[in-house]
Amino acid sequence: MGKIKTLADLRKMREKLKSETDLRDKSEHPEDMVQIKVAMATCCIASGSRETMNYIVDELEKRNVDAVVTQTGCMGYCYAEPTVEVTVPGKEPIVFGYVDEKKANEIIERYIKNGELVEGIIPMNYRSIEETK
Amino acid sequence: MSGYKIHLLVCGGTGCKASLSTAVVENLNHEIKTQGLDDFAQVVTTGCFGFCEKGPIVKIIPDNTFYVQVKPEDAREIVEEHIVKGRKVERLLYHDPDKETIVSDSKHMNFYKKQVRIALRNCGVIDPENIDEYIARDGYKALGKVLSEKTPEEAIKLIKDSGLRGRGGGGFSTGMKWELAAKNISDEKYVVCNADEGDPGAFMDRSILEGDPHTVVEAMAICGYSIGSNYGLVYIRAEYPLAIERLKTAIKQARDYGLLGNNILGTGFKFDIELRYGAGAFVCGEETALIHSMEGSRGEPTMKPPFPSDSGYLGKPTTVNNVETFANIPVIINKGAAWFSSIGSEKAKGTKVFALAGKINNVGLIEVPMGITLREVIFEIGGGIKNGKKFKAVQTGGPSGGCLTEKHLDTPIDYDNLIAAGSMMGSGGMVVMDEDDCMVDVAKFFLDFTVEESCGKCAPCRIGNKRLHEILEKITKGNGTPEDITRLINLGTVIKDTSLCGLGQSSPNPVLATINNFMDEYTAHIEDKKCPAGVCKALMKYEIVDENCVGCTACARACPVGAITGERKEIHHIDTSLCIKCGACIDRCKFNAVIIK
Amino acid sequence: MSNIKVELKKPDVDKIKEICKSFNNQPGELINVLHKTQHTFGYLPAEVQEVVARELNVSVAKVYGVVTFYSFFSMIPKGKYPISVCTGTACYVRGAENVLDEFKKNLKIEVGETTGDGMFSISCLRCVGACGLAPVVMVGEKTYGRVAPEMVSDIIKEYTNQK
Amino acid sequence: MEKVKLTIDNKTVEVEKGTTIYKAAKTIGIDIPVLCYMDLGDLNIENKPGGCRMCSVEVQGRRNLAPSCATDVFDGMVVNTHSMRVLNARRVVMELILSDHPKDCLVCPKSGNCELQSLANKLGIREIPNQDIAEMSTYRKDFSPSIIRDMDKCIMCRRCETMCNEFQTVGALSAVNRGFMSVVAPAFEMDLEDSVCTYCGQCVAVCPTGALTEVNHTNRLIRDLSNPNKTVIVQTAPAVRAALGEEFGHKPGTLVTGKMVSALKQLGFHHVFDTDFAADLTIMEEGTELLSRLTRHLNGDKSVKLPMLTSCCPGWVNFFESQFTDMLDIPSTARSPQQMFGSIAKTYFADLINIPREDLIVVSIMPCLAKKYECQRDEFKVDGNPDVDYSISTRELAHLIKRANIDFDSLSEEDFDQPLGESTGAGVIFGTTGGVIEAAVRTAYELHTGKTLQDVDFKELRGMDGIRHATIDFDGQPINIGIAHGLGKARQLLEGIRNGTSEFHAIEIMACPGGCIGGGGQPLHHGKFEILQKRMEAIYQEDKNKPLRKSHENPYIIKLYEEFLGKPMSEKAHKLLHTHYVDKSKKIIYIEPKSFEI
Repeated sequence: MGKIKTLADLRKMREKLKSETDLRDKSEHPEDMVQIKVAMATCCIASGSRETMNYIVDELEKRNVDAVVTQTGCMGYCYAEPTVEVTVPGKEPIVFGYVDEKKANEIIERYIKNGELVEGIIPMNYRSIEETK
Repeated sequence: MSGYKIHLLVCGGTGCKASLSTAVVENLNHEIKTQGLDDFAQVVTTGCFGFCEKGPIVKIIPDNTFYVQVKPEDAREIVEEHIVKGRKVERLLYHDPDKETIVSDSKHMNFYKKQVRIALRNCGVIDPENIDEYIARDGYKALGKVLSEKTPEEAIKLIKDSGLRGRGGGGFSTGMKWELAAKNISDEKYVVCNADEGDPGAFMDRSILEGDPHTVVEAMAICGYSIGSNYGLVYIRAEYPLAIERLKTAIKQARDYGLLGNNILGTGFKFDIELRYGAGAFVCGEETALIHSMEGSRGEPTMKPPFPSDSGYLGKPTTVNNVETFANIPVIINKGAAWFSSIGSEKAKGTKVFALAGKINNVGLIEVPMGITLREVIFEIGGGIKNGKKFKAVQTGGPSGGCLTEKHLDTPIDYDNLIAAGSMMGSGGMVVMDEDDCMVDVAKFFLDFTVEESCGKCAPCRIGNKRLHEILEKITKGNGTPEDITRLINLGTVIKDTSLCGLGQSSPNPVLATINNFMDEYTAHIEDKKCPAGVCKALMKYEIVDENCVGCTACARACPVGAITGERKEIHHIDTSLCIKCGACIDRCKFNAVIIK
Repeated sequence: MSNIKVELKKPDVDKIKEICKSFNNQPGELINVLHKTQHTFGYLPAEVQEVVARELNVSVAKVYGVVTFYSFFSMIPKGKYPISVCTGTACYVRGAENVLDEFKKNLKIEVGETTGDGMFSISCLRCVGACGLAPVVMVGEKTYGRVAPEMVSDIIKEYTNQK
Repeated sequence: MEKVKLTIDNKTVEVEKGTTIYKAAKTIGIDIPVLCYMDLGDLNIENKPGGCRMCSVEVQGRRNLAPSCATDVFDGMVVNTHSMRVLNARRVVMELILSDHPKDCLVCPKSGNCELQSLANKLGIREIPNQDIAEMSTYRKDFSPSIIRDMDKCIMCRRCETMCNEFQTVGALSAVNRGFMSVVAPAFEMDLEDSVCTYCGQCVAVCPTGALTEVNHTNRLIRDLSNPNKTVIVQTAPAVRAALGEEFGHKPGTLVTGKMVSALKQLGFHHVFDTDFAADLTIMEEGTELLSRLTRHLNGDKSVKLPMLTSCCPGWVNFFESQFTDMLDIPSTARSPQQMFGSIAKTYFADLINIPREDLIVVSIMPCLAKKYECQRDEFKVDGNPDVDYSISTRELAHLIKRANIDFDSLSEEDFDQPLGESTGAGVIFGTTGGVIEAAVRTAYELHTGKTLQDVDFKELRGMDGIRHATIDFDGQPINIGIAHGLGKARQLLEGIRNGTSEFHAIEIMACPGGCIGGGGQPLHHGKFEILQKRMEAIYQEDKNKPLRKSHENPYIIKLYEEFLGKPMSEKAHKLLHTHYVDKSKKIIYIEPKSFEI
C-alpha cells in the first residue's frame, strides 16, 4: 500500500472507496431512496434473477441513481419471473415481471428516472411483499 | 466497481466473540463459498452493535435484516435461505417482548429508535481492521481539514464552541483543556488517550476501540496539531486484548498510509502514537495517577495543581482525554460546532454512550442525546426490567456514583442534573437494580471495590473506606445500631471532603445515596434485623412449614451442620442457631416445606 | 511474599535482559517490561524482579512496589487453567458471588490461590466488558457466559478430563 | 516576584506567588497542624504527598477542603483554618488514622516524642468509634542491627521513602502493596538487613511515629554498668557535644562537652574517653595512606587508583559496598575513628590497665545509627569479641541522663580521661561535612611539604553545599579535593569517577546532611537547616578553642605510636587500624537450587 501523500490523494481515495460502504449507510434510510427488491428464490434464480440483480445494481451506480437493491423471497408470480418490485419515494410499490437486462434498463431509465409508466406491470393484489407475511 | 451486492456484518466485539461470533464468521464464509457466492456476498467482522444482550448479531445489508443470538450452526440456514433465496430466517429475528411481534430491522427496534450514534457511528458498520472502510466513511477527512484549513487556535475554538465536555467523568470542557495545554510553551507536549476504563459494568471505551480504532487515532492527531504536540500515548487496560490488537493494527495501517509519522498529508505536521498498558489499577483512570503509571511508577495520584496541561507526562504539558471524547472530535470537525451543539440539552451538548447492564432486558451499549430521561433509557431502549420485576434503582457513575430511583426517572440526563440527584455521569456505566437487590448490600459491594482499588496514599480513602465497609458489614450481619447511620454519614462526608483524588472524593457516594434514597432498607436491617430483598444471608431465617413437611428426612440428610432434626414421617425442625443458611435443605425438599423468612 | 525460591537459568536471565533491552532499558518502561516478562514466565518471582531492576537501573524496592500495586502482576504462578470470575457490577447483580463461592468450594482454594496439583487458580476480575453474558467466567482464554452455580462442576470437569 | 494578597482567618496577608497556604499562614503566626508534611528547606527536599489531610483548610468557593501544605495561594483567596467543618474533618481523619494504629503508646519508644501522639492530643481525640470492628493493617516486625521497623505504626507519611530515595538515593524502601495494606517496606518485604539499607538512619530521623526507631542499647548499658566484674569505658563522637544540649532545652549550637563528660562519669563509666582521639589517629593512618597513594600516583605508578575516598562514615561504607562494588579498592582502608578507638582500647588500653579484653566493655556515643551496625561487623571482632561492644545514639544518651535524674544544666564541666581522651581541633571537625578532609590536609600538607601551616583554617573546604570542591596548593602541587554529604550527592561524585570524568585526588563523603551533626542518631532537626548550621558553627568553635589543631601534634598519639604501633601504616597499624571491604550486592540475589523452574 502506498502512502497518502496529499489531501487530494486522500479525497480521491475516499471517493473511490465510498461505494464499498455506501450500501451500509443507504440501507439505514431506505425510505429516502428508490427501493428495488428482486425476487430471489430458487425458481427465480433459475430464470436469471441473479443476473438481473447484478445488472440493476451496477447500472444504478453507473447512472448515479440513489437506490437500494435488496433481494426477497418468491413473490408468487413464478410465471413472470424474474420479478422485481420497485418503490419510488412517495409512490406505491409496483411489481414488474419478466425483467431481463433490457427490461431493467427500461425500468431504470423511464420509470425510476422520469416517472413514466412502463409495460409489464403485474396487477397488484397486495401492498408490499414484506407485509404478506 | 463495488463487487459485493450483499454485506453480512457480524459483530466481532468482546461480548459476541465470547459467544462464538468468530465461528459464525467462519461458517458464513464457508457457506457462501459452497454456494459460489464469493463475489456476490461479503462477510465483514465489525465492532460492537451495542445490543450485547442478544449477541452474536448478524446484520444483512442492504435489506437491513438484524439477526440475533446467531449460533455457528445457523450460518447455513442464513446463507441458503436469506442470501440464496431471499427469505428471512424468522426464528433468528428479534422478538419484541412488549408487542410480541417480530422486528426484522434494527431501525424499528426500540433499542435503536432513540439512539443517536456519533461516537459509535462506525461501530457495527465498518470492519475495524480495514482502514479503507474508515476512510470511505469520511475517515481522516477531519484531520485533513484541520491541517489544511485551520490554525491550531481555530481548531481549538471549534471544539470549544461545540460545547463538548469530557466523557470520562469530570465533564470538563474539552476545548478549554486543549487551550490550556496549547498555551504552554514547551519543547515537547503529549496527547494522552485514557483508555483505562475501569468502572465495573462499563465497556464504552472498549467497544469504540474495538469497533472504530481509527477514530481515536485521527482525533489524537487532531489534538496533537491543536496543542502543538507530536507524540501521542494511549494508556489502555491490559485486560482488553482485542482492543489492543485492533488499535495496534489501526496505528500500523495509519503509519503505512502516512497518516501518522512525518509530514502527514504533505503538511509538514508530524505525529505518532504509542501504547502504554495499564496493569489493573482502577485509580489509574485519574489523570495524574495515569501519568505516573505511564512513567513506570505506582499509579498514585498527586495533588492538582499542577494540572497535566502544565506539567504532565515527563513533566511536559499533556492533554488527557478519554476514548469517547476523542471519538466525537472528527465528527465535530467535519460537521461543525453548530451542528454538534444542536444535539443534546442546554448545558450538555452532543450524545453520551452508556453501557446498560444489570437487571434489564436489553443489556448493551447505547448512544443517546444528552437530556434524554432515565425512563426512556431504561424502559424504552432498555426494554424494562428483566422477568417483569419491579424497578428499584439505577446505579450511574460506577463505584463513584450514586443510585437514582423511581423519582429520578424523568430527570433529563446531563452532568449537572445527575450530580444534583446525588450521583454522577461518570464514564457511562448504568447498572439497573430490581426489587431483589438489597441496597445496603449494593453499597457494600461498591465499597468493597473502592477498598480494594484505593491506592492507599491518603488516609481518608485508605482507612475511611475500609471503616465504611466494616460498618456496612456490621449492618448486613444484623448488628447495626441507629448510631451507625450517623457515623456513616459523617464519615462519608469527611472522606469526600478530604480525600486526595476523585476516587476518594466520590467513593462514599453509593453509601450516602442509598441512605438518602433507601433509608427504609437500612432501618429494616438495623431495627427489624431483616433484609427486605432477601439478599443478606445473615438476616435470613430458614424455617420448615409444618403443613408441608412429610418427614422424608431429605433435608436433614442434606444439612451439612446437622441443624435439622426430626424423626422419619414426623415434622422436622431447623435449629436456627446452628443453621449456616447454605440453602441445601431448600434445594433438597420436594414439598416446598422449607422457606426463607 | 511467596516462599518459592526460583533458580534462574542463564537463558532466563538473558531473556529478561533481552526484554529490557527491547525497551531501551528505560526506567519509564518498567510496567511494559513487567507485562512482557510476566507474559514470558507466567508470573514475576522475586529473582526476576531483581534482574529487571538491575537492567533498568532502578531499585528492587521500586520494582516490587510497582508489582504489588497492580493487580495484574502476580508473584505466584497461576494454575494451568486460570479461572477468572468477573465480579463487575453487572455480573455481581446477576449472581457472580454465588458462582465464585461454588468454584472456591469445588476446588477448595481461595481467590488468588492455586490448587495443589497446579491445575487451577482462581482470581477475580473487574468487568471483561461482556456484560450481556453476565455472570461471566473465563477459563484461560475461553469465556463462559450466563454461568449458574450448577454449571461450575461441569466447567471444571471439562478441564480435569483433558488433563 | 509577584505578590498575592489573601485572607486567612480574617487576617490579610501578602505573600509571594507560589507560596502554599500553610507557609502563608505561618507568616502571620497561624500554625496549621501537619503530619506527613516535611520541609527540609535548603536540602531541597519537600515531602508533601498530601496524604494525612491534617492540614485541611476551607477555601471559599472550593467544593472540598484544601490541604494547605500543597495548595498554592491565589489573589483574593479567602481561607478559614479553623471552621467547624475543618475541625470536624481533622478529628474524623485523625480518628481514622488512630483506628489503624496500635494503642500501646505507654511502652512505645516514641512515647512523648511522637508527632502523631501530640497531634491526636491537640485535636482532643478521646475515643475511636467502632474500634471493636475495625481491622488493623499488621505487618511483621523487622529487627536489624541498627533500625527496628514496626510498620503497624506506619501512617504512610512517606517521609522515610523520600529520604531513602530522593535524598539518599539508596532505594532500600518503597511504598508497596495497595490500599489498606499499603506500607513502606524493602523489596519483597525482606528484612532490612538483607536489603540495600545503609543504616544511615535518615528515615528514623524523620519518622513521625514509632514505626522506625533505633535499636536501643540503654538497658544493656545499665546492666553492664551495674556489673562489678566489668570495666566499662565510653567514647564520644565529635558531633554529639554539639547537639546533646538541644535535648535539654539548650539552643542549637550550644557546646556541652564538659557537661557531657560529667554526666557520663556520673552514670558510672569507669573511663570517659573521646572518639576525637581516634579521629586524630585516623588522620595519621588515612593521611599517610593518601600521601603514599598520591606520591606514587604523581610519580606515574598506574596501579594506584585515585581519588582516595574517606572511609570513616559507616553509612557511606555500606552504600558503596552494596551499590558501587566495582570501586571497592578506591576508599581508604583506614577504619573509622569508632573502630580505631575500640581496637586500641581493647589492646593498648586493656594492657595498660591490665585486664583481659573480655572484661572491658567499650561503649560509644554516636550521632549515628550505622555505627550500631559497624561495631557488629565480623572484621571488627577478635575471637568473637567486638572491639566496640555497642553504640548508643545521642538521643539515647539524653534519655538515659534524664532517666538517671541527672540535672544536666547544673553539672560542672569536666575533662576527658587520659590517655584516650586527648584530641586536637582536627579530630573535632570530623563531626561536620568537610572536616575529615580538612583535618587530613592539615597533616598531609605538613608531612608532605615539611613546612608549618600558617593558617590551619581551610575555609574553602567548609560550607553546606551538597557537593563542594577546592584545590589546595601543596607547595606547588595542586591537590583537587571533593566533598559530598548526603548519599545522593555522593552518588553523583561516584558516577563521575566511574565514567572517568572525575579529576579529584581525594574525596570526603558523609552519608548524612551536614555530616555527623545531622546524623540519624542526633536530636531531630526536622529538616531545619539553621539547626545544622548552628551545630556546624559549634564544631568549628571547639576546633578554634583547642590549643593543638593538627592531629600529628597530639602528644598521646605520638606516644601511642612510640609505645605501641610504631609508624603509621606499620604492620601492627595495618592489623589493628585498617580493614577491607566486601561486595554486599551479591546477597540480594539468592539462588537456591531446587523446586521451581521457570
